[in-house]
Amino acid sequence: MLHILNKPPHSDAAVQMLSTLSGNDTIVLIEDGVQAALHPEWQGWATNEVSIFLLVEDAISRGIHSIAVAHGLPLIEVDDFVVLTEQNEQIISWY
Amino acid sequence: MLHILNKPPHSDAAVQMLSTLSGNDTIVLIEDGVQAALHPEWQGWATNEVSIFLLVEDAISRGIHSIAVAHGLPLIEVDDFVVLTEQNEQIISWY
Amino acid sequence: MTEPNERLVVIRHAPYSSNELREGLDVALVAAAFGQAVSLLFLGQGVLALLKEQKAGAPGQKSTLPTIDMLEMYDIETILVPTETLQNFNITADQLVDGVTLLPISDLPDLFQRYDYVLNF
Amino acid sequence: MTEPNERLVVIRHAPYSSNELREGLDVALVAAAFGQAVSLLFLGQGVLALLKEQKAGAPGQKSTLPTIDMLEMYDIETILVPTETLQNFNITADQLVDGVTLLPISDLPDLFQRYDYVLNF
Amino acid sequence: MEYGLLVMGAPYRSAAPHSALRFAQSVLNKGHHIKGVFFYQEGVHNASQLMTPPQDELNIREAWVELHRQYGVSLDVCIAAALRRGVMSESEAKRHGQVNFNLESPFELTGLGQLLELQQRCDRLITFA
Amino acid sequence: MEYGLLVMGAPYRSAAPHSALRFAQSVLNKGHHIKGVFFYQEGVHNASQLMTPPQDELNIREAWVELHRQYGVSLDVCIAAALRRGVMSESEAKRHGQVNFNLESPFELTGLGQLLELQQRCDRLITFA
Repeated sequence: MLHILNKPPHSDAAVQMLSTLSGNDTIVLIEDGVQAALHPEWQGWATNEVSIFLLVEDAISRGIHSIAVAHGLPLIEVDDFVVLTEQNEQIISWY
Repeated sequence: MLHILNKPPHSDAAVQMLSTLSGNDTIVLIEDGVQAALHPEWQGWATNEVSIFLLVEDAISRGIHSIAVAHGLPLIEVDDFVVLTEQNEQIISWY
Repeated sequence: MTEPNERLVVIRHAPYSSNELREGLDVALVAAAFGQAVSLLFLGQGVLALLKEQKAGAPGQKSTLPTIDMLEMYDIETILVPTETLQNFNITADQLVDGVTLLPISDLPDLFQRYDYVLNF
Repeated sequence: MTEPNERLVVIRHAPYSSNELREGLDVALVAAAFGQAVSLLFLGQGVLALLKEQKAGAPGQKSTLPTIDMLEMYDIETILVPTETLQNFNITADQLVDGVTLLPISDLPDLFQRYDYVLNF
Repeated sequence: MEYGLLVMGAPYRSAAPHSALRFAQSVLNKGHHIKGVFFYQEGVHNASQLMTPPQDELNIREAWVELHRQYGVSLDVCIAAALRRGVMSESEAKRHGQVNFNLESPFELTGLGQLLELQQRCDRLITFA
Repeated sequence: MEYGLLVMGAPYRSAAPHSALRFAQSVLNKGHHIKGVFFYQEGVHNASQLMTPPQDELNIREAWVELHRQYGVSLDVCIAAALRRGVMSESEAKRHGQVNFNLESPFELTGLGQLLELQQRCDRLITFA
């Protein structure tokens, strides 16, 4: 399952998303979701077996691209986001 | 100073409001702000010298009026809300 | 357990503060009217929609409680709420409308995998 | 310390996710253009508006950073941020644009009392 | 006392219009005066003449118009916020090559300066957002 | 693959329209097909023909129209959500006694059933809100 989160990591939407994760799920952080890069303590980063990607364009526009890079977080392009939607039949947006 | 809060007690707006309180300030909880009645642990209830009122109409519509009464919380009518705005020169809304 | 076209509608917004709750419920009602099997899951602020003591709001504000009460008439019989969400709001099950099924929040991952169609409101 | 018509504009929304930040800043700019003394306070998500590495966003999305950079030209020289807010976001002062004044969050109560006009965005 | 209201929430998205109207009614019942209501941000949608709720729901725009009719409360809408969201008067529509429009008197398009003036001319300015 | 998009955010209130357009462009560039975009809740404001941003800003409605023109993507707007928010076509305007309107082809007013059908007819339905 693919989860799309566009709200900050401590928002209700993010908390609800975390409660629904299965092993092997994937998360794409878009819009304000990329703020997770500022929070190494975010519970999402501790969930093993779940892949988390940040949309690079949104990290750049919000001025946290270099922080994400410094933390070694996986950044993806919009085209990669589309590939993830090809690979996952179930897609849920948290907003 | 009079503070008007229309968001739940754990929202960003509520947290920001709490950080600006002076002694003798007054808070009116309207709309989703009345959800504070559900949270006896809310930091707002622990602030001495600050009066907190719930708009009774919004507590009733949201189905938490009897809970507010059971907790002995001060409920006010819209007319009382207006009186508070007469008494306070500075009024700030947190939303 | 999965029926054909089984659909999960997730409600995450409180009554009165916006129209999001009502318009989420509308999707569930329309799906049910089309003969689809619909389950409703209430998360976070959404559980406040189920408080049975809700009354008509400020003048001109329409309550959603009558819609909640109509769900069974539309054959929407699965109304799910995580126990932990209730606890977060210090709400007990007897403060909710009838017909709510509590489930442990740890069941959510399996629950989401089980439906053909999920819509998040 | 209070000048006549001194005004505090509080910014609490992040860039790009809505127009609330931009329209809050517009009020500050118009007030300054009218000759009023304007201070800006950034709280919560609002501090993200001050990150200096912001670039133009998705196609068609306008950045607010150029407006932030223009504040001094409009004689808006008091740009306040609580130190604790920065810490909550794990941001350091050198990651912000120039001209920001940090203050302890415990100064906020006095700060709010000090202005004739406060507008919260 | 002289009151002013700043409304920044849209009908259906926010309870702000309802709360503001309810507050206004009580203020006026108590014999105070409301100099004006300023609609900003999403609040500009309150002025849309095309708003067509189901018959059993309140038409918020009409409630504002009634407030103006009964008490002479001015209803000012920020022009920049309104135009970008698709709310405009006939004269603005003409200026922008549009045949249609959705804002009419007693709502008036005006600049942000009007909001600052309202705050200064009133004893109390209350925000509903 | 067949994609469908559900857009529930308004321009200026939400980044959803921008994110949806960006996603749509990439989907189409990769050779996929987009059956339709369904506008619901605040998303109905995307269809407003009166939206008039400053000249240096993108007109979101025109970007949707361009997507329709180039790729034949259908642009469906929930009629109930649109009417209550003041978004309507000429024929709906007539039915409700209005002279003005603000929704035109290629945007089409339709019922919620269309959203359910879109989800069933597409391989992927992605929500932007």
